[in-house]
Amino acid sequence: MHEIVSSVRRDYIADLVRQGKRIDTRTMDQFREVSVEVGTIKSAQGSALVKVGKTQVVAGIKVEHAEPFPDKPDSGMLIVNAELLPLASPTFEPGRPSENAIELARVVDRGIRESNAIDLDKLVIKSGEDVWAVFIDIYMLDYDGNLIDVSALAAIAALLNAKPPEDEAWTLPEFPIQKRPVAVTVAKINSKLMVDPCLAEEGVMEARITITTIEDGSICAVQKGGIGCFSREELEQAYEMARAEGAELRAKLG
Amino acid sequence: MHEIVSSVRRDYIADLVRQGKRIDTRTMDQFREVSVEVGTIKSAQGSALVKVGKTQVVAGIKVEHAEPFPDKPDSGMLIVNAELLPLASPTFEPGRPSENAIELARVVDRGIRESNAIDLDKLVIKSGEDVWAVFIDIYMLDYDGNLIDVSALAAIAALLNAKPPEDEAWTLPEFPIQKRPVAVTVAKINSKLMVDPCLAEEGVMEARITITTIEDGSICAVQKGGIGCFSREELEQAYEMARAEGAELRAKLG
Amino acid sequence: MHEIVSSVRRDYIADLVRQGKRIDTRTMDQFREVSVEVGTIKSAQGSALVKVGKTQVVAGIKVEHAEPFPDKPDSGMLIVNAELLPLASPTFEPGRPSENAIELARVVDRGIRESNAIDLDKLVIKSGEDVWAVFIDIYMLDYDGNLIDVSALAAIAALLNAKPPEDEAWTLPEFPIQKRPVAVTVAKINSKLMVDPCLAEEGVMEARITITTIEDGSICAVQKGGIGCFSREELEQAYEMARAEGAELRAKLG
Amino acid sequence: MKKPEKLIKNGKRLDGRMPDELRPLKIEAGILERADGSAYVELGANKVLAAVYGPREMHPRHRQQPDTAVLRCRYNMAPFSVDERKRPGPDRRSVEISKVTREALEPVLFLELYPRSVIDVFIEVLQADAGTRTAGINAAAVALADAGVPMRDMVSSIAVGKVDGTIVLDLTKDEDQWGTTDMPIAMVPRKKLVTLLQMDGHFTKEEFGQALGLAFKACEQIYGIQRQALRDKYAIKQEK
Amino acid sequence: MKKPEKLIKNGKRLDGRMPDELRPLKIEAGILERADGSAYVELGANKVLAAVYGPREMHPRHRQQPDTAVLRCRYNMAPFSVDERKRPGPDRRSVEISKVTREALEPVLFLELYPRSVIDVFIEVLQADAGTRTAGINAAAVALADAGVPMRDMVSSIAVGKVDGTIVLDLTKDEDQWGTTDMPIAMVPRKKLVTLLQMDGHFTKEEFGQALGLAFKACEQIYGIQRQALRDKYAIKQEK
Amino acid sequence: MKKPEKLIKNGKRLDGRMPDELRPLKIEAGILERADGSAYVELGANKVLAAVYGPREMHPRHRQQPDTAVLRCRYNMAPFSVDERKRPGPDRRSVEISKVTREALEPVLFLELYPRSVIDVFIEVLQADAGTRTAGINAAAVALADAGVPMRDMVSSIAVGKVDGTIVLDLTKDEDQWGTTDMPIAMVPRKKLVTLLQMDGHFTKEEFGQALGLAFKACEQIYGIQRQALRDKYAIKQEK
Repeated sequence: MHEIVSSVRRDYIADLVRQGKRIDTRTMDQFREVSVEVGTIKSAQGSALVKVGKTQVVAGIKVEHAEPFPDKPDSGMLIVNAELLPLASPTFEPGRPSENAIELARVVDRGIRESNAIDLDKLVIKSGEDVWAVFIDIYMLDYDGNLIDVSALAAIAALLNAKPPEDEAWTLPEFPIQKRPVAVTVAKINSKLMVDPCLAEEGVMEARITITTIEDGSICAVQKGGIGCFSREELEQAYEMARAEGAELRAKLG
Repeated sequence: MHEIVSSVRRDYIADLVRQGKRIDTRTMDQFREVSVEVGTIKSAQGSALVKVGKTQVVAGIKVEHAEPFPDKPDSGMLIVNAELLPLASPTFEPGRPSENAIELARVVDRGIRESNAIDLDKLVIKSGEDVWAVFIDIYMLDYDGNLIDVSALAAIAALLNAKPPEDEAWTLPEFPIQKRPVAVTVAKINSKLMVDPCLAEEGVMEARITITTIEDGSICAVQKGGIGCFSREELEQAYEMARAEGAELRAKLG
Repeated sequence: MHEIVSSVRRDYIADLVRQGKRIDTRTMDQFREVSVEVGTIKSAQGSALVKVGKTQVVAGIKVEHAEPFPDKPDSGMLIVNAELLPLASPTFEPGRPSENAIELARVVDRGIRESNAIDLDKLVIKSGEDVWAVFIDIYMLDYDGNLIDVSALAAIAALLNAKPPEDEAWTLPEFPIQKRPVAVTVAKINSKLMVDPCLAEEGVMEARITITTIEDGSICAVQKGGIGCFSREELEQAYEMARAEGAELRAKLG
Repeated sequence: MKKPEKLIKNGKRLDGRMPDELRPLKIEAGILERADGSAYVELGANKVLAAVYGPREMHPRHRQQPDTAVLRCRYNMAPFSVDERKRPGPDRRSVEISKVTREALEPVLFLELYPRSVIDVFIEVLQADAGTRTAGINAAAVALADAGVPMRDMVSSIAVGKVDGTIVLDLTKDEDQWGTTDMPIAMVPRKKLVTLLQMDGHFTKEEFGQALGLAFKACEQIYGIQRQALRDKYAIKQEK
Repeated sequence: MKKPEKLIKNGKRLDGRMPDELRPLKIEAGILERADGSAYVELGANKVLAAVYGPREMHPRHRQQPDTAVLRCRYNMAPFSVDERKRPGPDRRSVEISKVTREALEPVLFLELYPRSVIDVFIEVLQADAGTRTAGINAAAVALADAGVPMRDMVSSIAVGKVDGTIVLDLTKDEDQWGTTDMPIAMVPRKKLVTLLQMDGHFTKEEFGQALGLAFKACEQIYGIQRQALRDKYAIKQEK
Repeated sequence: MKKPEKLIKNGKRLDGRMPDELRPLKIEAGILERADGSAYVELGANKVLAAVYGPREMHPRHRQQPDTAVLRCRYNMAPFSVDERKRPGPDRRSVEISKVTREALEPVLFLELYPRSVIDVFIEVLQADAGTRTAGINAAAVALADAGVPMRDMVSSIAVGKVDGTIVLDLTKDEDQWGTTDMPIAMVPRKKLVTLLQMDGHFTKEEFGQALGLAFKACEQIYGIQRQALRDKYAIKQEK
C-alpha cells in the first residue's frame, strides 16, 4: 500500500510530526473531511459512496440464495470482496486481488462478522439447504490513503442502506443490522501516533494499527500492519484514539 | 492477429492496391480457393475441415446433456470455443485463449445464435433441468489470414454435418439446423475494400469489417476490427460485397 | 529435477562410476539408509515420514465422501497429489505443480492403482452416489535425490498406517490394503546402472527408469525419465535390480 | 420480468421516449484525483467511470514498442452493477469489449509521439442498463482529453437497434432483451468515420442504412455534450 | 460399452488383427504451410498432427540456455477427439505426456548446435483411439525431419500390452480399457535404444521381455513407414 | 464436536491447563539439510516446519531492490493438517497470514545489508490445532537465526483470547471455536515491542490490556525456549 516518497518529502513530513504537526494542517486525532452518500447504486440492495479527503470508495450489497457451509447449516453467509481498481491509483494493477486487497477484505469482514453487525442467524431459509448470502463488494475509486477505514465505513453504511431482496423467500420486515462497527487506523510516524493517514503519510509511516470498535467502545477487531513496532503504551493510546474517532465516524452513519 | 510486415512489402502491397490489384492476383471481390470437407472426425457428432487458400480450420460438434441457464429454462445451449493453436502460426502461443481467440469465438457464436441457425427451443429434454448443449470447437490448424470467415464457415458446415447423439433422450428426427449464416470479412487497404484478406494483406490493412448474412441477404451479425475507420459509404459497399460473396460461400455448403 | 553440477564434479562422479564406485561409497545396488516412521500426523487417517539418506518425504492419507465418476459408479476413488515444497530445495518454487510434481504424483498413483493396492471396490457407500475418496498427499520436505522411490514408499507406508474414518457410513473392519507396491529407480551414469541416485548422481545421470513391483516380483508400473536411452539388456538388468531392492524396501514396511 | 406485449405503443417506447430519442446523458470530466484524466457518464440508468493513466513508461519492458506508445483498455463491471451479482474479474464478454473499445479510441490518438510508453484506459461500470460499452467509450474519450493526451478528434458512441420492427436509438435493457437487434457504434464525429461497429440480431439492407443514419445524428449530439463537459471543467479551474 | 466376454477369439482380436499386428498406419509429411515442419499420422482410428517451429530465438530471454537449444513439446487433445468432450487446456495427463514425449525425442537431436534457441514441437490429437502418445511421437519425429532439424536417427513408437493373458501389439481403446496392461515405448530404431518406456498394469518378468521384443520388431516396421513418408514428400517437391 | 457446556471448570481448561499456561512447546533448530536454516516447532498438537533460503539473488531481476534485500514469507498448510482435507495452494487466509508474518519478522532483520537479494521464509503446517501462525513465527525466527541471517533480536509469538469470560493464553482449536476472542501477537522480546497484532471477537478496554499483559509474559518464556533450541544445535555441532 506504500508508495514511494522522495527522501526530501519524507524528512519534511517527519520534521512536521516532530513539531506535532501534519502535512495537511490536521491535528493528530483529526480525520479528513468525511462524506457518506447512500443509495446511489440502484442495481445493489444497498450502496454507499464514502469520501474521506480525496479517498473515495463505493460499496455495494447483493443478497442472494446460497447453500450454507456444511458446518454452519443454520447461518446466513457473509462474503466481503475488495477490488483495488487500477482506476484508483497508478500503483494498482489489474488482475487477481493483491495481498493488500485480500488483507483489506478480511479486515473489513472481521469487523462486521465479529461484532455480529448482521444477524446471520436470521438469514436462514431452509436449514442446511438454503440461506441468504450477503455480498459486500468494496470498490476503491480514488486512493489517497487509509483505505481500510474508508472501506469499512462504506461497508457498514451500505449495509445500513440495504433493502430486503425482492424475493418471496424473504420474510423479515427489514435487513437485520444490529451493530455499527467502525474501523480507525492509527499510524506511527517518528514515534508519534495519528489517525487517518493520508497517502503521503502512509509513505513514511513506520507501522499502523487498525482498531474496530462498536457502540459501547469495545473492540471487535484489530490489525497491525507495516514493518514497524508498537509498545504496549502506544497500543493503549491507539485504542483511545480509535474509540473516540470511531464514535465520531459512527455519527456520520445517520 | 496482425503479423509484422516489412515496410518494403507493405509499400508493395499498397502500391498494387492503388492499381486495383492484389498480391496474389485476385480481384477485390474474390475469395481464395475454398474447400469444405465434412465428417472427417468420427469422434465428433459433426465435423468440417475448411481450407481457404492456405488457411485451414477444423470444427467439431459435440452434443451433451446440460442444465439450462436459470433465465432460459426452455432453451438448449450453444457454446462456441476457438483455439488459435500454436501449431498454426509462429505468432500463436499456447496458454489461455488470447483476446483474438475470444473475439473469434464470439463473432462466430453471434452469427449462429442471432440467425437462429440452430433451433435451440427444440433442444430441451426437461424444462429447467435438462437440455442439450451444443459445443462448437474451432481448431485453427494453419493460419494464412482471414480466420473469422474460415472459422464461421467450418462451424456452419460442421453443424450441417452433425448427426443426432446416440442417446435415448434424443427424440428429434435430425439435428435441427434452420439457417446458414456465412461471415464475409472486408478489409480496407489504402482506402480500397477487398474480401478475404490473406495474411500479407492483414499485415497492412487499416481495418476490417465482418458481416454475417443469411440466405435472404439480411444481416445477422457485424464486427468491425482494427484501428482504422469506415465511412458510411464504405460500410454500405462492404455490405454488398459480403452479401454477394456470402451467397457464393453458402453454395459450397452443399 | 536435475540440478546443475559443476563439470569438475561431473567428471569426478563419472570417473568413480567407471571404477564401479559411487560418490558416497555405496555399491551399485545399495540404497542409502532408509527409515520409515508412521502415524506422526494425527490429523491424517494415516501418515508416514520416510527418510532415504537425506531425502525426507511425509505422506498423509485423508478419506472423504465423494461422488463417483459416472463411468465408475461402483468404485472408490484414489487421488494422489505431490507437492515439491520450496522448503525442500533451492530449486523448487512455490506455485502450481511443476511438470516434475505432476509426473511424480502420476507415477506413484499408477503403482498403487495398477497393483490394486487399495481394494477400491469395497469403498462404495451407495452405488453411483456416494463412495470413499482416498487422498494421498505427498509432501517433499528435504530433497537430496530419488524423490519417486521415497514418495512411493511414503505413500504405501501411510496407506498401511491408515485407520478407518470415524464416520458411521464406514462399515469395513479396517482399511482395505491388499498389495504393497514398491518403486525402485535405476539410474544410468556412464553406461552403468545403479539404484537410488542421490542428488549429485541425478545431476550427471543420462537417464533413469523406475520400476514398481509387488510381492511376487511382477511389475505393475514403469516410467523412464531423462534424455538418455536404455538398451533391452539394460532394461532387463534394471528389472532385476528393482525386484531385488524392492523386496528389501518392502521389508521395511513391517 | 416477462416479455411485455408491446415495446412501442402509440409511437412511444416503454420509458416514454420517441424512437430517435437519447436517454438523459450527463457527463462530468475530471472527477478523480489520482488519475491523469477521468470522466463520469450517466446514460439513462447507466453509471460509468473512466480513468486514464499515461503516457507513462511501459512495464514490463519487453512489451515496449520502440516507435509508438501502446494503448491498453480495460472494461470492467462492478459485481453490484447488474441484477445478479457478477463475479469479479474479466470474462469473455469484457475481454471482447475491452478490445473493440481500444480499437474505437486508437484512431484519434497520436501514439507515435510517445515511443516506449503506455496509455491505460480503465472503464468501470457501476450500474448497468444496456449500452455500457457506448457509455464507457464516451467517458473514456473525455477522460483522454482531460488527461491532456493529444487527440485528432473526439470519439462519440451510441447503440441503435430494432424493437417491434422499429429502428430505435439507445436501447434500454428491456429493449435489448426483448428487441430484435442491437448495434453499438462509435465514430469520430467531425469526419463522420466509424471506429466501432458491432451488431447482432437482424437487419435488412434498408434497416442497416436507416440505423446508421440514426446513430450518426445522435453521435453529433453526444459530441456536443462531451465538449461541454470539458469546457465546464476548464471553466471551474479558471475560476479557482 | 460393456466389457466384452472375450477380447481375443480364436487367436484374433476384436478388430480381426493378430496379436502382433499393427493397425493400419499412414504418415504424411509436410502438410502444414506455416510450420517449419509438419506431419499427419493415422494409426487405426487415431488422427494426429505434429508441427515443428525452430530452431528459433527463445523468448522470454531468461529461459535461453547459453550452450544449447531447448526442446519444448506440447501434447494436446482436441475437445472433439474423444467420446465425452474434453475441456480445452492442459490437464495432468497431457503435462506428463508432453514431458515423456520431449524425453523420447531429445536423444536424437543435436541441440548443442543452436545455443539460445528453442525448438517447439506441437502435437494435436484430432481423433483418439488409444495410442495417441505413440502416434504423436511418430508424427513429431517426422515433422522434425521435415523441418530440417539435424537428427542422429529417427524415433519410432508403439504400445504393447496384455489382453486376455496374451501379449498384443498396438492396443485399441477397448483393449486398453478392458485389457490388463499397457506399455507405450519409443525407440531409436537403428541402434535399438529405448527413449520412452511407460507401463501400467501387470507383467511378469517373462511377459515384460516378450512385450519388449514385440515392440522392437514393430518399431522397425514403423521406421520404414516414416522414412517412406519423408521420401514421398521429397519426391513430390522434386516433381514440382 | 458439539459446543461443550463449559470451557473452563474449576479454573482449569479442557486440557487441564491454567488460564495463563502455555501448551507444551518444543523447538528444534536445523532439522533440514537443503535449507540454509530451519526449525521444527511443536506447540501442543501443532506441528510446524520453517525453512529459510538466502540471502540469495532475487529472480526475476526486475523485482530486485537496489538498496535492500526483500523478505518473502509463505505460510502454507498441508492438505492433511486439518480435519477436512485442505485443497493445496494458497487461499485468502494464507495470503493474509503470509503478509502479517513477514511484517512480524522484518523489524528484526538488517535487510539493507543485502541489496538486490531476497530472503525466503517458508512455513509449512503439518498438523494444526489453533495457533499455527504463532507457531510458524516462532519457527521462522529460529530458522532465520539458524541460517545465520543477522538479527537485531528474536521474534516470539503467542495467542491470547477470551473463553467463558476469562482471559486465557494459547488457545486450542476448541477454545478458538467456542470461545469469544482470539488475539495472536508477536513481539521483539527484549525491547517488548509488538510486531504482529491481530484480533477478532470482543474485548473491553480492560480485557485488551489484561490480554496484552498475559502475552508479553508468555513471549518471554518462549524466547527462552527459542534460545535454548539454538544453543542445543550449536552444542551438537561442537561435539561433532
